[in-house]
Amino acid sequence: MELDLVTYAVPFLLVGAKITLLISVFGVALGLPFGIALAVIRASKHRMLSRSADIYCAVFRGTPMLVQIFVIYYGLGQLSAIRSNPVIWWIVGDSLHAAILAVVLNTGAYTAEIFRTALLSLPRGLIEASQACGLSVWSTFRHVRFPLAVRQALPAYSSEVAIIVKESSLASTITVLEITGYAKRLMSETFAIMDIFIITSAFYLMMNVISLTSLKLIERKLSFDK
Amino acid sequence: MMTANVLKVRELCKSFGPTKVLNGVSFRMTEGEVISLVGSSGSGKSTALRCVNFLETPTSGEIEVMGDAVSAVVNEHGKTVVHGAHNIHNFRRRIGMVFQNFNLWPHQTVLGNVTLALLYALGKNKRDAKEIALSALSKVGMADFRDRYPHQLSGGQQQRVAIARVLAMSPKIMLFDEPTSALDPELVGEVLRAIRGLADEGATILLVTHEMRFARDVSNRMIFLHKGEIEQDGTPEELLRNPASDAVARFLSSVMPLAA
Amino acid sequence: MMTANVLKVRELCKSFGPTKVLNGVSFRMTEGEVISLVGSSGSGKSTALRCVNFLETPTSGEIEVMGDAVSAVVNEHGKTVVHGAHNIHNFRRRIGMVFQNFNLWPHQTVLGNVTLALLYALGKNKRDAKEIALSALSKVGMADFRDRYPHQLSGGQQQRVAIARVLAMSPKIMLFDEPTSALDPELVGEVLRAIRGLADEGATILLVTHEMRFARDVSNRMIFLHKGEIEQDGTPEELLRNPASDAVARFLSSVMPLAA
Amino acid sequence: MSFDLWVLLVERGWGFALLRGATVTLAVGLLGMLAGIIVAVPLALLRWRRLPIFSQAVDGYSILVRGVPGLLVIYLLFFGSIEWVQRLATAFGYQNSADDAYPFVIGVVAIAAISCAYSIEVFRGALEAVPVGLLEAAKSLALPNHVTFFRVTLPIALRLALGGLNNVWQMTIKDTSLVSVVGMQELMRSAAIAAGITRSPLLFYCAAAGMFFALTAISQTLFSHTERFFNRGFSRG
Amino acid sequence: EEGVLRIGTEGDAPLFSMADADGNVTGFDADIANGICAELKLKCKFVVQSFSTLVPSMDSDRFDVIISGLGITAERQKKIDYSIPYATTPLYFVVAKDSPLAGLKSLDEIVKALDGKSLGVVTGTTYAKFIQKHVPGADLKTYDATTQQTADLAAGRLDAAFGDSPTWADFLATPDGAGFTRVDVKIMAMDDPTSLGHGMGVGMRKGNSELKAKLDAALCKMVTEGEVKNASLHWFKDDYTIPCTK
Ligand SMILES: Nc1ncnc2c1ncn2[C@@H]1O[C@H](COP(=O)(O)OP(=O)(O)OP(=O)(O)O)[C@@H](O)[C@H]1O
Ligand SMILES: Nc1ncnc2c1ncn2[C@@H]1O[C@H](COP(=O)(O)OP(=O)(O)OP(=O)(O)O)[C@@H](O)[C@H]1O
Ligand SMILES: [Mg+2]
Ligand SMILES: [Mg+2]
Repeated sequence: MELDLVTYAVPFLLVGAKITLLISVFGVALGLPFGIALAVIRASKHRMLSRSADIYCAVFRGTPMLVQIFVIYYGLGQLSAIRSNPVIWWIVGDSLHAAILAVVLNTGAYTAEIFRTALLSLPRGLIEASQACGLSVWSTFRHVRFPLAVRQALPAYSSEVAIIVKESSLASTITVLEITGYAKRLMSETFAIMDIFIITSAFYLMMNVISLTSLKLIERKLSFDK
Repeated sequence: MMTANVLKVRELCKSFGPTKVLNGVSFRMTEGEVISLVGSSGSGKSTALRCVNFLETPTSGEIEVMGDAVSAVVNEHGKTVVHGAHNIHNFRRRIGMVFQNFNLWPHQTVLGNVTLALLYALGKNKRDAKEIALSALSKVGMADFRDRYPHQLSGGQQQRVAIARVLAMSPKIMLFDEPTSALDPELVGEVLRAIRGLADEGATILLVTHEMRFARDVSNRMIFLHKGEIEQDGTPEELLRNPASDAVARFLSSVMPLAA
Repeated sequence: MMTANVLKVRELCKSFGPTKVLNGVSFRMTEGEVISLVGSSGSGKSTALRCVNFLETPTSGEIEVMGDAVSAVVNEHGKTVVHGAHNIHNFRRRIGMVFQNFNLWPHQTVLGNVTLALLYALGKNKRDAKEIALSALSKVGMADFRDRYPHQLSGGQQQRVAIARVLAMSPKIMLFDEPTSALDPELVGEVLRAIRGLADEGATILLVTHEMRFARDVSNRMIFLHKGEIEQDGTPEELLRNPASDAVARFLSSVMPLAA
Repeated sequence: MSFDLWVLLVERGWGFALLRGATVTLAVGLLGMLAGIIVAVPLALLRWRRLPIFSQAVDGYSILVRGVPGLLVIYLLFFGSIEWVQRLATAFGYQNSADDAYPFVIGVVAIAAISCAYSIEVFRGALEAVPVGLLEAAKSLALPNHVTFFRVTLPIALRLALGGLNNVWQMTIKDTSLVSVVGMQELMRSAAIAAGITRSPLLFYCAAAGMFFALTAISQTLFSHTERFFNRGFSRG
Repeated sequence: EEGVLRIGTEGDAPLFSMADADGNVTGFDADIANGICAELKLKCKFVVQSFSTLVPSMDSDRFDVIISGLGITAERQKKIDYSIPYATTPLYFVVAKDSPLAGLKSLDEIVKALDGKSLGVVTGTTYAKFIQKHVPGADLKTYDATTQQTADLAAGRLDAAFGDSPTWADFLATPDGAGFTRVDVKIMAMDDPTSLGHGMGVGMRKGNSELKAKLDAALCKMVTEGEVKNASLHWFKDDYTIPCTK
């Protein structure tokens, strides 16, 4: 790999990294609460609600994110009703906003599955104990179910964070210039496909190593035994 | 009648699938009363306790706590319908429960286990909650362990924390499911004193125990449960003197040959 | 000496971080002997039991089971090194244990819980394993529940299955951690008979219990543990007549005012 | 419109092209997932047992593969090995089969490598959540290690792992689109070609999404059944 | 394999390289390829792959040449060798009919008018480089495929789009394209060869001078004998041939 290629590519990719980071941060900051909310709805006894949340998750987990991002950006963009609604158009019309929306909707579905199983695997007695103490449904969730479920879910969720970081690259298909967006330009310019690709991957790897290790630290911090 | 009925249990029935566990259990408790629920293993004691605060939904029957009632009725399709479900949360705020297997929250320290409900069910502020919690922990000799996690405690220590968790809430009604099973005799004596003290302060206590001596010492009344039905209900002396059936007699004889 | 020492425990020490839990515990057991380990909550009884079959690695000390020894030694860096670790598996084949909190496998039925070790640790065939399991379950009155899952059982029923799981293995040495804590008096009597029967057949039994009456009736010797040290070791009569210390006296007085 | 659809999907054969793509997707996905799980279980065990060097190696592998884009994994595996393999195959006189079968093999290997890394984390988390007491009970009964593992640890851990594995599978089946880089026309690539040529991107991408959804819907019901099976003996919390 | 020329191509570029449902390739690129094969007396075997994998695949001998409308640039020549250029398509800006840009007459005017406006190009081409150099003030958006670029144009997210004339001929004929028009400023590769290159060439692995010589000869013959012109006229309704200078 020639050094001048690296010095040429890195400044562009650094600019892209900011956008990748932005999308990922929103993906986690909005996707996590959204996913948890979905998980709670899915585990709730309200048939209608839990059914619709089930379907939502099935659809968003069952179809490729590339298609989701296309439908949101190109598909909805074709409808004049959406183009004329300023609020919706603010979200869908702008490629970065649309990309964030797609990432949040998608990760929400996966996160919901992770938390649903975590919530279901909690020992029943611990929840009964908090009910018996007169804690409200919300307090039970906030102080017993959620903290226990988080510990259970964290290993799987850390994978999901890595996925968010990588899937954010699909934003490049709707013109967002994040890392992959720049990488594509650089590739077609230089044809140094492999080299650019390896440099790009190093960027993703770095971001993910940071996020995975910090999540592992949180995991260790939260564990109450050992 | 001078004292009002604090807890009324009417015709409580509970089945798990085909297994009938409770079969028309009814009793009443007045303020400050201590009832021991005794009976052989599997007779339905824990289930009865769990039905009282609706951790287990009864198949049918009514529970009335200080005037609020929740009832379960079997409808024409054979399904159980609950009336007055909005009272369940009220029930639980007035009823405290110590579980047979403790159910301490593993992610909270001893102190956290005791303060949690004080903070979020009773809305105490942090300082008060801590103070109340520590005094409850002291009562069971666990104040020194406040920063341990449950898995770092011995069986008896866990049980004492579970008791302190309920003591701290000072609920009107308390349900204890074998609160002394993991305790040594000395501690049993202390728990006995603590429970008596609560009753004297007006709390109403329903407890399941296998220790007849303890049951006799602590309670005003004893209810003997057999195969999901009340076989006898009376003062400890009555039960010991005039057992209503062979089952009661056999059960008691094995423990209290001469005590009474 | 006529009967050999089946179990020797020498200078057993165990700390959890800074907390010293066992502090030089030594005793020996001969074949057919039943020892009750008594002491107040948190005195280290469960820990001692768990160290005997190396579920907990002692900080230092030696355990010898029928001639095979495993020892833990603190090396110059302050770390514990285990010698003879290959014997641990042998130990466990000869030692059965009933846990304070049962530890039944939730995904196995009652029968599955009892047969699993018969099939795969003892290599019995299915038919024999089932037969042995059912006879062990009958001994504790649980044969009718063979197809239930643990969470469908009452506390006492779970405890009885845990006991049956060990009985079925008929190990040479048995460790019981409060085997009657969830049992009613009638069942306590039955477990007592079962344990005596095992001892008569030559099994060596070490049990932790809080029920002094039970301890007195079942055991040849009693060991009183206090803050991780043996305070007294002798026949039940000795302990009751001549308590070695205030702690022992206070502990025993609360239960057996006149029994002995 | 419906006429257009008929022409596009049937007369011009794009529908069948998509179906052909779907079979490639399914084959690569299933084999990749299966191989991934088979490798992941022992690796997760090494990690769980905290075996000194091994568990660091497993951690490194898992972080590396989860950390880089899947595309790089397959690029490196394929373009890094193809020359070498081709030389080997030609030496043995299998020029053609190397050409035709190799991309498929590498595709499966790449998908397996990726799904394996994710499965390791799922299994590790599940293993760590198995209550220690249950394992102690097995130890105290002198169950041999493999019996403890297969009869106690695994059934309990699998129940906890199921949701995570489901997620990994859903991800894996869609990751198969990566194999298009080694020249295999799986579902997404078929859709992309159809979209480009017919200038109906939305139609074909949605059709592909529909097929993916059908595949996952089938697997979803299987998972639900398995979940129910593993939940026997547990009261729901 | 003896007697076979393996050709890597995109397969999803309308008019240039179009794979049908059965994997047969047609289009301008395919005609060029078939012409070369005929000249060299070889059998053509097409390998359809996405653009970004073409170069590494050729490097690892998945095929011998790339014929996929590749623009020849100095930058790219560091990685692969090219044949002589055989064709080049003129490039145009496309804007909405009612846009103020519609009537502009020179590149300078366009550059000024596009300042701060959004402008779409397709990646895998040399166009992005050109725009970055000449219209640095524009908000450049890059697309993976023409269909996406035109979709965004139709959705009103783009003020202008830049691309080759066949693409626009194709798009302006569709219903979506009805509201748009070409800006009448024709840009040729020769206007800025450092960014736009020297026209389309056949790509091959570096250092194979024997193959290059054969290809160059074949292409030169096809150009001079009008075969390329015919293909161009057939697909693009226009002649984009670059004369063979050798
Ligand atoms: N993992 C641990 N970390 C720290 N301390 C521990 C841990 N496990 C046990 N202990 C402490 O060790 C002491 C002895 O515990 P052990 O379980 O042996 O008591 P015990 O005699 O069985 O009591 P009980 O009768 O209440 O079951 C207790 O004070 C307990 O708090
Ligand atoms: N989920 C369940 N499914 C089926 N049967 C159950 C279930 N829970 C409890 N039972 C049965 O109900 C009966 C009563 O159980 P319960 O726990 O109330 O007994 P208990 O009187 O508390 O006994 P113990 O003194 O042993 O704790 C038992 O025979 C038990 O097997
Ligand atoms: Mg009970
Ligand atoms: Mg203990």
